[in-house]
Amino acid sequence: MLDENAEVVQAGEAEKTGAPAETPYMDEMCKGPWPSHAKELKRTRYPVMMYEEGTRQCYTQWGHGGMSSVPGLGSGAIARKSRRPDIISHSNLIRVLGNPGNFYTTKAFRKICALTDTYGDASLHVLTTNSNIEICGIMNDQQMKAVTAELNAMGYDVGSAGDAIRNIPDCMGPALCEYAAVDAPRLKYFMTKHYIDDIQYPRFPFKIKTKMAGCPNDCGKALLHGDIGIIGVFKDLPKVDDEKLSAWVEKGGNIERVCDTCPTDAMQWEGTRLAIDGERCIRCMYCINRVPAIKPGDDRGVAITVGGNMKGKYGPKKGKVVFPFIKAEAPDYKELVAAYGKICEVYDDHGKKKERVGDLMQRVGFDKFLEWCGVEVTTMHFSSPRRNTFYHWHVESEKGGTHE
Amino acid sequence: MLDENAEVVQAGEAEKTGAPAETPYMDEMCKGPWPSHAKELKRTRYPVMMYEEGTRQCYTQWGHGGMSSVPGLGSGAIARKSRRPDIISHSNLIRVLGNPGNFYTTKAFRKICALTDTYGDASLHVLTTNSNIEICGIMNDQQMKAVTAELNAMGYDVGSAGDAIRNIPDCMGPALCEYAAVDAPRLKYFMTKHYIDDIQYPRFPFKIKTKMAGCPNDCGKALLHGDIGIIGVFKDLPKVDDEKLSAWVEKGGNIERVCDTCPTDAMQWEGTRLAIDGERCIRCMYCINRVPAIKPGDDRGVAITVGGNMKGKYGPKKGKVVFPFIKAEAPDYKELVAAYGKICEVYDDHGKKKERVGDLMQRVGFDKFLEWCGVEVTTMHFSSPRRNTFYHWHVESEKGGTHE
Amino acid sequence: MSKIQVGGVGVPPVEENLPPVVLRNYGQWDTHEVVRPGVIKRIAASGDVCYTVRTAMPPSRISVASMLELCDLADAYSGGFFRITLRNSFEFVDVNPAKMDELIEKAEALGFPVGGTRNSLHNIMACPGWIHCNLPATDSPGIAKALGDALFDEFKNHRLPSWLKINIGGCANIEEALMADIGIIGVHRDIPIVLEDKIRICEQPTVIHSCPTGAIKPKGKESVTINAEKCIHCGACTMHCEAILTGDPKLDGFAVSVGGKASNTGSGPDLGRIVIPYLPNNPPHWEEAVHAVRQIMDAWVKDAKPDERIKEWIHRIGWDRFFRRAGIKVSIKDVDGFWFNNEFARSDLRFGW
Amino acid sequence: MSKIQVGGVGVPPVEENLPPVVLRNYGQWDTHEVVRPGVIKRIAASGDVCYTVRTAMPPSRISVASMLELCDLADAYSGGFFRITLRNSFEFVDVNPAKMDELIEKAEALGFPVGGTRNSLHNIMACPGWIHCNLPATDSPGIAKALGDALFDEFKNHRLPSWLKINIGGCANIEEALMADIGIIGVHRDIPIVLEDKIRICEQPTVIHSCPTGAIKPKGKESVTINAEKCIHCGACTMHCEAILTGDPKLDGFAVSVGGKASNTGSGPDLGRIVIPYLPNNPPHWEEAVHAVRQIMDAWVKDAKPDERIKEWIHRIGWDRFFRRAGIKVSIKDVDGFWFNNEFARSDLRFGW
Ligand code: SRM
Ligand code: SRM
Ligand code: SRM
Ligand code: SRM
Ligand code: SF4
Ligand code: SF4
Ligand code: SF4
Ligand code: SF4
Ligand code: SF4
Ligand code: SF4
Ligand code: SF4
Ligand code: SF4
Repeated sequence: MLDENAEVVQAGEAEKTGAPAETPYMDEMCKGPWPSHAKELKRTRYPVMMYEEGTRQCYTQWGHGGMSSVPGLGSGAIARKSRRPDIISHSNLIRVLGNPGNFYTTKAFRKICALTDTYGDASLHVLTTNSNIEICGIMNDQQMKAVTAELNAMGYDVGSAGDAIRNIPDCMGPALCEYAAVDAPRLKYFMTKHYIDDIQYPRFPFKIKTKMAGCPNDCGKALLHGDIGIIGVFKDLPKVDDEKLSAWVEKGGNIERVCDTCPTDAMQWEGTRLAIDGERCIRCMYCINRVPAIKPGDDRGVAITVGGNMKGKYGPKKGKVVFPFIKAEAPDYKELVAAYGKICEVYDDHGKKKERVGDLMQRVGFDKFLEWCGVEVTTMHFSSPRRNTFYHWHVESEKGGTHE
Repeated sequence: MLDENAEVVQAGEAEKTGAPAETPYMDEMCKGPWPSHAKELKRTRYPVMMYEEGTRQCYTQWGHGGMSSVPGLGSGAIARKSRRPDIISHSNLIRVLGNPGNFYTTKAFRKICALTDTYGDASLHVLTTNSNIEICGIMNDQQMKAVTAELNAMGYDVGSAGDAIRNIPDCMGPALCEYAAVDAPRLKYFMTKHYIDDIQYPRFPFKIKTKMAGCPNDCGKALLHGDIGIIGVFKDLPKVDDEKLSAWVEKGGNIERVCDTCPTDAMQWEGTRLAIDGERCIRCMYCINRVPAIKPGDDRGVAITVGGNMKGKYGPKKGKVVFPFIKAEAPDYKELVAAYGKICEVYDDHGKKKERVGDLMQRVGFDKFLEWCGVEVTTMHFSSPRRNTFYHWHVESEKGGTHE
Repeated sequence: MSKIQVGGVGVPPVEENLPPVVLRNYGQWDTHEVVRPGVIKRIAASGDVCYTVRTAMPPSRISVASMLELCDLADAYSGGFFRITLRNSFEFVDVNPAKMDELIEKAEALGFPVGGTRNSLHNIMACPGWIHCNLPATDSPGIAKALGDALFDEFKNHRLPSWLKINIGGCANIEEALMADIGIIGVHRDIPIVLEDKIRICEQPTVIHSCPTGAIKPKGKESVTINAEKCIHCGACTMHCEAILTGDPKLDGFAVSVGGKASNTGSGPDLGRIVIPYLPNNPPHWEEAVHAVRQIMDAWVKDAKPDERIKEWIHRIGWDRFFRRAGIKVSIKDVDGFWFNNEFARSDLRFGW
Repeated sequence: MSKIQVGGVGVPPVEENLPPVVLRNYGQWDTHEVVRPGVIKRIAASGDVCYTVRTAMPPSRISVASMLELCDLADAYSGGFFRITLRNSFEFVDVNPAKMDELIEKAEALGFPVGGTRNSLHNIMACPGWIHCNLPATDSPGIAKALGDALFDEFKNHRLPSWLKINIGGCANIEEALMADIGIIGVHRDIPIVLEDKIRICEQPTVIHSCPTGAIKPKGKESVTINAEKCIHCGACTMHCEAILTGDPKLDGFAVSVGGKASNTGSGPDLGRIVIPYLPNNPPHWEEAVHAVRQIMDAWVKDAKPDERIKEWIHRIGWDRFFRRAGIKVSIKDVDGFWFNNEFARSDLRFGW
């Protein structure tokens, strides 16, 4: 599949062959206080003239690429051709699924570094926007397989390319965060194990990006750009510890300003007691973020959104609420798996080739999509009810009636 | 064109022929305090069994209809077939263009009544949603022509059907209203005279409804459902008469509540003086409507909106601002005519058959439409700038470039 | 008989139909006051005063006989001047205040109730429906009459939080309804019927093209079939082809919308939203329509701040609570599934459980 | 060499990578405090405390050598534990506060500045751009570096009104940018180039189908042409066919967006809007990008209320004033002309002249 005997022309090597390997653009970008990718590349065997020339010409020197299917390997390989065979013929990379909560130990990471040095060009992408680590500069299939095997041996895996379920990023959740309404890292672990075949063997119309966040602060931006977003929510009201709150106010906490800024005017500070109006509060997290004595409620679950993506056929679209509240309970996360599975199935059954799930929804109508998902509609499903009277009525006798 | 020798079976006549002419549904609808259309119909020669049967069957008894082209007559005739030849064969009507500000004298109206009685069935539609008077129950072309000739003789005209510029309704404007920023009735008079040929001779892809209102209160709902909306606006700030205002406050006027409700928090009552923050005020009319001492500003003109319609191809759509501010100055309303004419021309040139102008905008893109109209874009043209990076760039060398 | 003029007459000059006081103070009106429901007093900078008296009008049709009776009143009480408002109310212009009570009494005796200003129910707008059109899914005039009767006291009093405007359209064409505080729109639920024996008379490609969802396919060279899965019951084909009729009337009915508003005040203009997707036709008293409107109106009256229109009320409380408070059941039919569905789906988690 | 596992390994268990204090207090964290830029102190219900120290990371690529240096620091100062945040910051987890200053000094000496919490510039996100991709219209890493240098003080201080997140994407594919307070997105302005000699290698129907505007038409059975009038430069075809390349690089550049936000607080989540449609590529210092970001940032800093993010600021002042205050010229390229243009056109007269 991939060219196994590629030649690599390095800046250094070019020098040896007499051609000047000057990198004035990269040199400029090595200066300054911000961490420099140019400096980093120069510490590796990455073919720096590819980037230097790109920068000089204001045009990438890389050629076509994308998921590469390496026999026996999952979907984690990205092949990349070069347009400059005089510098390098190609350069591939492998995506290592990110850890739950993106916590790492130096022990494991040193191993990843060693693999990158052995099989790649000693450069890493830490982290992709979808929370993977990319081991870069791998030149052939054998090396890909070797890296994968060694990763597997240490309990890591590759995947997340092509028309598969991609890696499922999460936030640190309850591991470090006081706001988490769902245990995002454990859910990530479960989901990855549960869907590992779909992560490694692409079979969908197009990619499925599943993004998670522990609470409506949505540090995972799951609603905005998840084909499927899984976000911790609570249904009851924020919990107020009035005693702690009074102490906080005593110490200078400005509760009036928080009450003023609540987007629905739901809060009333009564001197020693904070009243939250259940008819107004929309569980937006604002007060919880500002006041240590206010916490998410106890009736917790996840909301599942569908259809966020940035390009697709119609341009950027936010995700839409499909399951406003379902339980996410270990060990089997039954309800969640049922809902998530349903969405993937509907997409698989109805999506056209290279059609993101959000575009499918746009094409067939949001109502149709909800129907396929077997969802019972609530006000949580719309920002407003519809404006037009057009509706696909399907009444029993809807077949061309008769008239008196 | 129309069947000139139609037979009319009236409730009364049916009785004569032995069939019972009972109208239990209409009788029921004659009761109660609200003015009754059933009672009205019974005072005319309208074929009441058509409505009675419609009501009984819950199904209209009328057949196909629409603009009828009566040779020599403009576009004001609506023909209507019947599905019940046993009751009546057909029944047509004629649209009489509404008066400026919809002011009438009994003298002229008695004449219209007489015409309706002579040539029609003695029933009128006062007023259509597009501010026409319809003379109903006319049975043949000759009668249509006769009605039209007599209307013309009294200075009235017919029109406003088919794919023409329709009647251009306006509000009472400065004739009775203290808020008017443009003289809507005089503008209506001018526009009707100026565009009379386009009102009477359909030549556009589909209908053009032009609606007017004297100020942003928009009693004409011009923005919402005008293919073209012409609405009085002012550019400077609302004018405050502080003395009058103090007097109003003295008498119990609640200026604080008005300040509180201003949607942009632009007003500050300083005891004897009202400050309006020019950086905040959006000229929404709210304070002007509530406080007699606040008036529209002096820098007046009209905004022109395009594309409001209720069905079209894509369902209900509001109009969109195309000319946010242009002068509307008698006698020739030069700027306005140029802008209005441009919109009609663009529509005429690019609209597909039976495509409303709002659907054209949706199809080709709002940017393209503005470009065709030769509009220089300002922030007044969007509720927000665009979200996607896709743009029809047309740079000189945009022809497939060359690479180093 | 005189000849039809070519070139066109247009409309009479503005001045021709204005009472002297209006002409004199044109553009000089300073303030107004609604002195009682239906009666507006306007005061000009000159000190001149002009009273107008507003009455409701029968939906869609009026007889020449009644119009002449109104003309008689106008001759007696407003110098022969009147106007028709943009909601089709009748307005006597420049009434002598001394004769006000007399005029009102006489108008009401004739069946024209005075009211419909400010914080009241305004005149109800309705299209011709079953009186004269071939497309209606419901009868706008009949519903208007039923609602007018049921809410009559609201027309005669200023006791609502703000004004209440109700518009009714017999089918999806007009949707004047969507611009009203509460709207009623006829809804077909059957697919249209193709009259096989007549279909030849229309232009087949035009008919096929008229369908927004591509539900119409050619059937041979002269007829068409309609795909029930794709049809959204918009009626465009029935408009463009004489041989296609609206479907089974037993499936016809109407939808209810709320929250239309044209003015730029408050949260600005917007079209209404459909909150009850279907109710059955039930003449002559239209109980379902009356009940639905009352349900919404009562919740609004109970809950609204002074001066708060239905749109602004919903804007403040949100749709979650609107449905709860109005006691309306939510269903999949509230979800937009057509062209603009991206605008209406929920893209946040700000739930009002 | 061991065999590739079929069935898949998945990811390591959560517990494997957590320091003991985190494991002990999992789900029991009570409050947190940002004690200085980059340093967060978390306090558990048990009274246990955990400090994290956050550093910026080089855009897109890091060398094994540098990662090993960071590992050395983690071994010395955080028991070998660290995490990578969702914005790709590096975070030492469970740092001994006594050794805090030492760690920070050493990290910064290695070139990893500590900061990027709360009301500061956070780590800048950038895709690989010219380092490794075939589609970029601009070089995200280069711009990230230029902005990071220019706004360095904002990363190290908590003196902005709220946080400032900047994301950069090399082309319209990722548009991670649209989720940031300020975003930069590569923009192609030329139509793609068809390599006539290579076009046979791709599936012609797939390529034609990939175009959202129907700009690609077949040319014979084996090639295609691109209609410049219809092309919106989205790049979909260049993705799906190896023989179609992005067009003239001299026309490439980038757009600037503002106002993205993911959280449900305040006015809720939304994608950003494009306010500068095009600026030219100008490496290595990217003056235009730096100027644009400064322009927006300065207006915001001057004008915002405490704690007000860019989205909320614009929400409060409106777009009319945003453009005036940021000193950005409005042009037709701010008007949405694609699929969702109905959402973005102005349908009211509430002008902020
Ligand atoms: C007579 C009429 C204009 C005409 O040329 O015919 C008219 C007349 C007045 N309108 Fe209107 N409006 C008239 C239809 C409308 C409409 C259209 C409609 O109802 O279908 C609207 C837009 C409706 C909407 O927004 O849904 C309309 C939106 C306004 C507003 C904005 C209200 C708001 O929600 O902010 C005002 C200002 C106000 O009342 O505060 C206004 C104010 C007024 C004032 C106070 C203006 C004045 O100085 O005289 C008039 C008396 C109002 C009243 O009825 O108490 N008028 N007005 C129309 C009477 C209709 C009727 O028979 O009831
Ligand atoms: C009389 C009137 C209703 C009323 O009670 O006021 C009316 C009556 C008819 N309308 Fe209308 N429309 C009337 C205002 C409207 C409005 C409201 C408005 O103008 O403010 C609308 C919605 C606004 C808009 O234009 O989008 C409206 C949207 C339609 C449509 C939908 C057009 C489309 O976009 O697809 C049709 C169907 C068509 O024209 O193809 C239609 C068609 C019809 C026809 C001609 C149906 C037909 O051919 O059988 C109706 C004749 C009924 C009859 O014989 O009495 N009517 N029609 C109004 C006459 C206005 C006038 O004087 O010119
Ligand atoms: C570490 C991280 C999660 C992770 O698992 O990696 C994280 C951590 C925290 N986030 Fe976040 N957020 C993280 C990315 C995000 C993102 C995504 C992004 O930036 O790309 C968002 C959504 C961004 C958006 O809305 O544009 C995000 C939206 C929030 C919010 C909502 C803010 C708002 O505008 O209302 C809060 C609440 C707050 O700070 O008031 C929050 C609060 C927090 C808290 C205070 C939670 C806690 O109790 O510890 C954490 C420290 C914040 C700080 O940096 O000062 N976090 N947070 C991410 C750090 C990124 C970084 O390196 O800077
Ligand atoms: C590495 C990464 C950028 C980064 O710096 O983080 C990336 C890199 C590429 N993306 Fe992406 N995308 C990456 C996150 C994204 C995101 C953001 C996200 O996931 O949160 C998006 C926007 C969100 C979305 O999915 O809509 C994104 C939308 C795309 C698209 C547009 C798909 C579409 O809807 O049309 C493409 C093109 C395609 O797949 O056809 C694309 C294609 C590509 C390719 C494979 C282009 C190619 O084939 O030449 C890039 C490989 C570059 C390389 O060789 O280094 N990438 N791509 C991210 C890898 C994520 C991962 O670990 O799986
Ligand atoms: S999404 Fe919520 S739970 Fe997760 S890190 Fe952010 S604030 Fe904490
Ligand atoms: S969660 Fe949000 S809406 Fe609810 S009380 Fe707190 S700030 Fe207000
Ligand atoms: S639109 Fe304005 S000017 Fe015209 S009647 Fe209404 S309030 Fe008066
Ligand atoms: S016109 Fe509207 S925005 Fe301006 S001050 Fe008055 S109420 Fe406020
Ligand atoms: S709204 Fe429909 S039913 Fe009513 S007149 Fe118009 S076309 Fe006929
Ligand atoms: S009613 Fe509308 S959707 Fe149905 S077939 Fe006719 S045109 Fe098509
Ligand atoms: S955003 Fe574009 S340029 Fe950047 S990696 Fe993705 S495809 Fe390549
Ligand atoms: S760049 Fe996009 S719009 Fe242009 S031809 Fe390619 S696919 Fe079509």
